[in-house]
Amino acid sequence: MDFDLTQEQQMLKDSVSRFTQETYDFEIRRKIVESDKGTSQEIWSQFAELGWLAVPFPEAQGGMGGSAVDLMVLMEAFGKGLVSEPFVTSALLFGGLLSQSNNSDKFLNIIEALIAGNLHGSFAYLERQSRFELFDVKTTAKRQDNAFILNGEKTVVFNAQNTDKLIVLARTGGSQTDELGVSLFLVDRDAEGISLTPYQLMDGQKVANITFNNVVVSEQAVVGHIDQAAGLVKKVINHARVAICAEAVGTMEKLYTATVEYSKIRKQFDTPIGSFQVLQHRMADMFIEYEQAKSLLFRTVCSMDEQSDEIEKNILALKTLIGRIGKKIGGDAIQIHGGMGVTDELDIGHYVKRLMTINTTFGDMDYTQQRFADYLLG
Amino acid sequence: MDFDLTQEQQMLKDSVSRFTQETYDFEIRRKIVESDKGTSQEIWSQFAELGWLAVPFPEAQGGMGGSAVDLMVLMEAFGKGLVSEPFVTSALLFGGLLSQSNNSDKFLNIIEALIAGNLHGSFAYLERQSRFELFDVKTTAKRQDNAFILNGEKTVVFNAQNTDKLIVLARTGGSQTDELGVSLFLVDRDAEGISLTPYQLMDGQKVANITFNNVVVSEQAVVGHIDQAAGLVKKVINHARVAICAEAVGTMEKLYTATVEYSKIRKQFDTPIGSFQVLQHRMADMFIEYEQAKSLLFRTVCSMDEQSDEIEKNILALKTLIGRIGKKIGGDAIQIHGGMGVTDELDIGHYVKRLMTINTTFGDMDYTQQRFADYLLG
Amino acid sequence: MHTSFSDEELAFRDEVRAFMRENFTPDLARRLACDKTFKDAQVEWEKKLFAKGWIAPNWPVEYGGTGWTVAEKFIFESERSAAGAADVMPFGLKMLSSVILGFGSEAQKQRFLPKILSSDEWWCQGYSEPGAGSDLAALKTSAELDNGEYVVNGHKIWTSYAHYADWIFCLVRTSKEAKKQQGISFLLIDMNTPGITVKPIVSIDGRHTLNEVFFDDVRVPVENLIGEPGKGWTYAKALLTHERSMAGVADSKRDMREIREWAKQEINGGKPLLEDPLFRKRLTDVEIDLMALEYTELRTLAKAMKGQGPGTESSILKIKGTEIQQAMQELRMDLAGYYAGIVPGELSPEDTGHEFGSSAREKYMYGRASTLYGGSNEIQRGIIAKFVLGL
Amino acid sequence: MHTSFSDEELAFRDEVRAFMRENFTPDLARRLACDKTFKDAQVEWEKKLFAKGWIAPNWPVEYGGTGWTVAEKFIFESERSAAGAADVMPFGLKMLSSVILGFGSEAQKQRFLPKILSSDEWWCQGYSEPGAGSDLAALKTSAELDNGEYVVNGHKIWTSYAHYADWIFCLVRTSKEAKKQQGISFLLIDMNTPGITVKPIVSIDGRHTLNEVFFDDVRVPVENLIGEPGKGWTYAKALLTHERSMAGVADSKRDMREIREWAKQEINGGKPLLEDPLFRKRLTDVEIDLMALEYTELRTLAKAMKGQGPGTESSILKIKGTEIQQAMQELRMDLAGYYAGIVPGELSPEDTGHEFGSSAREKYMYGRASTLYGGSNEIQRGIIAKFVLGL
Repeated sequence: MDFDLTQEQQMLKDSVSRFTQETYDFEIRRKIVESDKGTSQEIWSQFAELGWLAVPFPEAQGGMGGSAVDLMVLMEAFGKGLVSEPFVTSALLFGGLLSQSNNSDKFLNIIEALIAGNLHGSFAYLERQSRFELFDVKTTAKRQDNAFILNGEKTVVFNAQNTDKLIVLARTGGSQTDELGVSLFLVDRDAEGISLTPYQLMDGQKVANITFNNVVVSEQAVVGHIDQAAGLVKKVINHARVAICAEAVGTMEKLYTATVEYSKIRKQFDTPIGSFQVLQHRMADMFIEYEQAKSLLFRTVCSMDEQSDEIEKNILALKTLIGRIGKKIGGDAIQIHGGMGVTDELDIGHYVKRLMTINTTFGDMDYTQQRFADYLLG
Repeated sequence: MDFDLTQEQQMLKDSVSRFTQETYDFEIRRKIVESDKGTSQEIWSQFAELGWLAVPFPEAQGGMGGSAVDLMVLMEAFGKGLVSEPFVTSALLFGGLLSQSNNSDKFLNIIEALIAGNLHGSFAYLERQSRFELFDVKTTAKRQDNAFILNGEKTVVFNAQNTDKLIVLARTGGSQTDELGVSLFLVDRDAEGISLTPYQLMDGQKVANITFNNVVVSEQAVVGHIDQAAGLVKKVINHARVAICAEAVGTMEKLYTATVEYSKIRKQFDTPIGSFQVLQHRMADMFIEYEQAKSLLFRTVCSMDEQSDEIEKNILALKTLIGRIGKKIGGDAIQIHGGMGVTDELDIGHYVKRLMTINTTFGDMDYTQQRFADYLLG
Repeated sequence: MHTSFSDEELAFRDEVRAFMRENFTPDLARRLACDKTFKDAQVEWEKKLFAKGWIAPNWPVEYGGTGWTVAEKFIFESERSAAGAADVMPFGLKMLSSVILGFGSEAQKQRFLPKILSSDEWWCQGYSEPGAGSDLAALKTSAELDNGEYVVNGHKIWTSYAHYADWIFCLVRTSKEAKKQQGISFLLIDMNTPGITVKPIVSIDGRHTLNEVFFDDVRVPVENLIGEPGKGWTYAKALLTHERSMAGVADSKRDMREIREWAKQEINGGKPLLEDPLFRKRLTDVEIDLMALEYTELRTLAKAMKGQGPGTESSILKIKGTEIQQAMQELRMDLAGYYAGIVPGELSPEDTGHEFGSSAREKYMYGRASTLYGGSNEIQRGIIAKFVLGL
Repeated sequence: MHTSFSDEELAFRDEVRAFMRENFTPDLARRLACDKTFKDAQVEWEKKLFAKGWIAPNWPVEYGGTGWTVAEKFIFESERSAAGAADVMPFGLKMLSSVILGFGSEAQKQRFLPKILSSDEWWCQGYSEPGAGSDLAALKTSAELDNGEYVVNGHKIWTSYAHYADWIFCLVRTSKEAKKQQGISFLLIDMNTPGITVKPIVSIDGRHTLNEVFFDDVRVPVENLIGEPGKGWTYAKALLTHERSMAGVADSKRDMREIREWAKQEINGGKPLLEDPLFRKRLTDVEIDLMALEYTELRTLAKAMKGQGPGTESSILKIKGTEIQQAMQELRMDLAGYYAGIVPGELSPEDTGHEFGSSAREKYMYGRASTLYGGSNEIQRGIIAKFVLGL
């Protein structure tokens, strides 16, 4: 038993941390987030050069074959630095679907471009009515000769403004909420029949609702098995859940330490507010909860790397706990920062908004807790 | 709008308060509770003399025709004084069923004896499997000529050791959990075929499981309508819920004030523990929650006296809130009392045990909250 | 003990209800919700109330008040809120006016009250400073006498709607020698005076209501001082108590109705969220707290009808009121799911796919501050511990 | 980063598991649960562990310790707990022994350790006094030198199992001049010495484990003093830290399994409580916290395997460990419903109708104290604020 990082992992951590301090500070991030595309090709190229984009891909596909722990180290450091580049979307969702599909061989050139930082991809899976049910899918893909015709609407597609390609989750059979009968299609973002309604999320992400109007995709564009994409989607979403939980742990570390520091400086009634017992205990609780979140994260990534039979259980528990603790730490950070916590100028509020977005993404705490209960208690 | 007590109500309150201070202090209560019967005929006779037993009965039946507010005043003072005499059982449950049944005329002599303090009665409604579902009833009453034959078991019958008569909830039709098909039977506690397994509850109440083995009751002993007792039972239980909630509010008042006083005296690190900010805020919360409980109690009794259409909703909300706040105030009282809170010697623990019993009685907070949700949200 | 209203009160309730229905139109509501049209719409609404004579329930009749009983004031407030109608801007009509009425000169009353009443002059409140939040006694903005005028220098922060205001009422330090709280005075300043700069603070919800206000040798006539120099703290305290006499129960009840409605429409896995057991639990937790708080508020009101209080009840109302509001904001956020994150820009709800997501987030974000203003909940608990529990 | 055990460790785990299964019999468990037979059964169990050589994992091998690695100790503890087997009485084997081993003389080691190891002498702990709870420095029990003996006078309270103990280890004040904590010494006293009176304290759960111990001119040989006079506080502190190095996760996991089992059997309205949405929510809240705490404990253990800590982690383990225990006790109580109230007397579960009601209440009641002993959770939070956060 050992919870230390390897030397390589420590180097990875240090390199992200150096990057977010020296190259990607809060003001630079703000400019990128406020730009039209919401991302920076320059920064993304650096990600590629530093090898970060290769981490999640197997060596056979030109990646680094990183472990769950490696990915955790990377994401935690991203969280601490409030990195908003679409790593999860391009590398983990889009890249993950291609890389882990049974027909990944077909997509090696795309994976190569992803790793090189030359391409962005998004996963279009949500719909207006779907909320947190991944397979509540109305978008249809109808076979026509050697092609499929896509029709329908996908919502809140991450990084849609800046992406080159989409993987679309569509129904090829079954009824609206069936797991059986969903398939994945790779399509150019600019293909004919696609139109975007772009907007922004509170954490700065550029997203869009996308409508598909008789969009023709060839049989070659099918990712994974026809009708049977559910397993692949669940696996990839589960890994992405862990990744954003690791990011959240980094975010929480920043929030609790910044709050403690602020409380030492900020005075009220002539004494630092950090000297009030009630606030001391609240910050002690922030620390304890942060440590608990970190422990469950360790548990989860270890179970993934060790192929234990608790992976599914751990991931559902982790996502739930991160949601709960995120609300607590985020709320306390704002409260203790007083007026400063609710300004757009200070970074605190932006970290909190990212935590809130993470809670919702891939199912919020109430949703995952009920799935956890189903898993554990039947 | 007015939340003051009338002069009569104030007198009632003062008289109970004088009684619990002068006649029924903690040591006397302890002796009574530890006695075989767990109640005192002497004390009970004083209840009668002071007119308290008459409060819940209508004037036409020889009672005082007290309002919901009157009953609240009485119960709140009982709670503050930790009165363990079986007022709820004899006067509100047993007496309430007789008094509010359509055939109450038949039972006037029993009601008279109740008011005079000459008789105790209990309501046997729970069964091993019933938990909080009032009409999960397996005990059967089979008609045989002009009589009924009772068979089955009732559990946790309050005051069973000391009672003279029982009203038994038994099934005369329908299946195990049907509301339709339950009936009420008045029977002597010592009737042939009845046997008791007596024990005690943590709040000092003497209770028993009672088995009925071919107990013969005459048709005259039916309380209310055959097969259709559910409405009467629900009404009486609902009123008893409000009564024990009022008792709980009195109990909470005692607990929060005693805790505040203790914190002023008890020293740690050379200062009274009540000077620590964290404990101050916890006690402020105890006070706030107590006031909230009181407000919802006022809301409920006013709605009863004013026959508003919110009575059912208010009662379910009240029972839920009392459970939640009771746990909080009870837990904090023990915690702040430190070691003293967990001794049998000090009254604090006994108040807490009564609060805990109240939470469970007639459905605990989780149960009533779900019924509240059903009522409010469908 | 009873909770009924008299026939006259019930008739009054119907009158208010009818007025709200007729005058607070959906169009007005829409314009109030939009930053660009907010001020004009607010003035329009206040002028309707002014025309009806209902703009200032707490003022004495001779200055334009309504002469209502405590019960009538409560009924008005409940009905306004239940109808979803906007409240008046509080700075002039509720806050400053109570100070002027209590401590101002006759000349000040004549000069300022009529234009507050008619909403022709808008006010903002200059209390907080970067180094003085809940602890107002630490404030540094100075006003020094020079040639019959005060010369004001300093920096106020968190000033709501300063960018719309014609005037600001300020706490300023007029003496450095006196003990901290005794050197503070209450000064009225025309926002058009040279030397005043207003700088927007963009809130976490992306909107602009807060500001910083800088004073650089701003000259203010001495007749704009309220009462005596050095007593500003006393005047301000009277006002702070006033600020906390209601818990916003009527607003919260309306919000809960909306949340229930939305939870009926929001579907997950084919079932409305209103049928989701966890959501039901969370929703009823709040509902039950609110049912209790409504009566805590009524108990306070009943005391007020007898001319008592509000004393420490106001701390309970503040703490529980804001906790309930935050719980509702969280429910709303969680209900909206992904759509709570939407920054809508120029898009309509039809485009983004959700009717209440964005407003849910704005309320949530802005609401994080509600346990901070007017004395934080920590300070309120301290007040209860000291003055109620004697600790 | 990995969580796997070596093959040797896995083999050891199997050995422990087998030992527990064979030796901790249902009959032993039954006798331990009954007050009348408790002490004999506990001694019987400890003698089995003694015979196996597993009674004192933390002692040096030369005094009878096991020589286990940190991982082996952890495995032993987890398996013992998972099997539901009783722990040893901590007073001699865990607490006093660490003080004697660290600070006692060779003569004291020879005299006391063997009988602790064989469970032939039972100890109790005399720290708390009526005026000194978490704040031990305030204690007043005095020991004055007279003719080569200490004469002890005073009053200890909350002394667990004093009525079973042969000896008591006490903190006593040997100097009144020295600064508060420096006048305290660590003294071993034979419970059979004249002048000692033990008075039971009946707990809120109706049982008797706690006592008051009165000392009235009790004469104690000077050779029963540990280390130097005036250093008792230092020795006691070393021991307090030791007390908090585990969070009881293994016990809590076993309890959760039981709770799930009972929730399957408890029916309401025809459905098991395990299907009740609110119960599922509460149960999984605890389950998830516990899953995290298990790894917080393992992280502490991994540090210990490297010879570091436990430092402030022990405060996290204490706070979260007791909070989880209390949440479980509450679940258990609520699960039992009416039957949680039963004081069973001589009745069997078949008579009263419920298997776990009474024990649920006892655990709950006794558990209310778990956030008090060993330094209250408030004090633990203060430690984190000071030593971790630097506040």
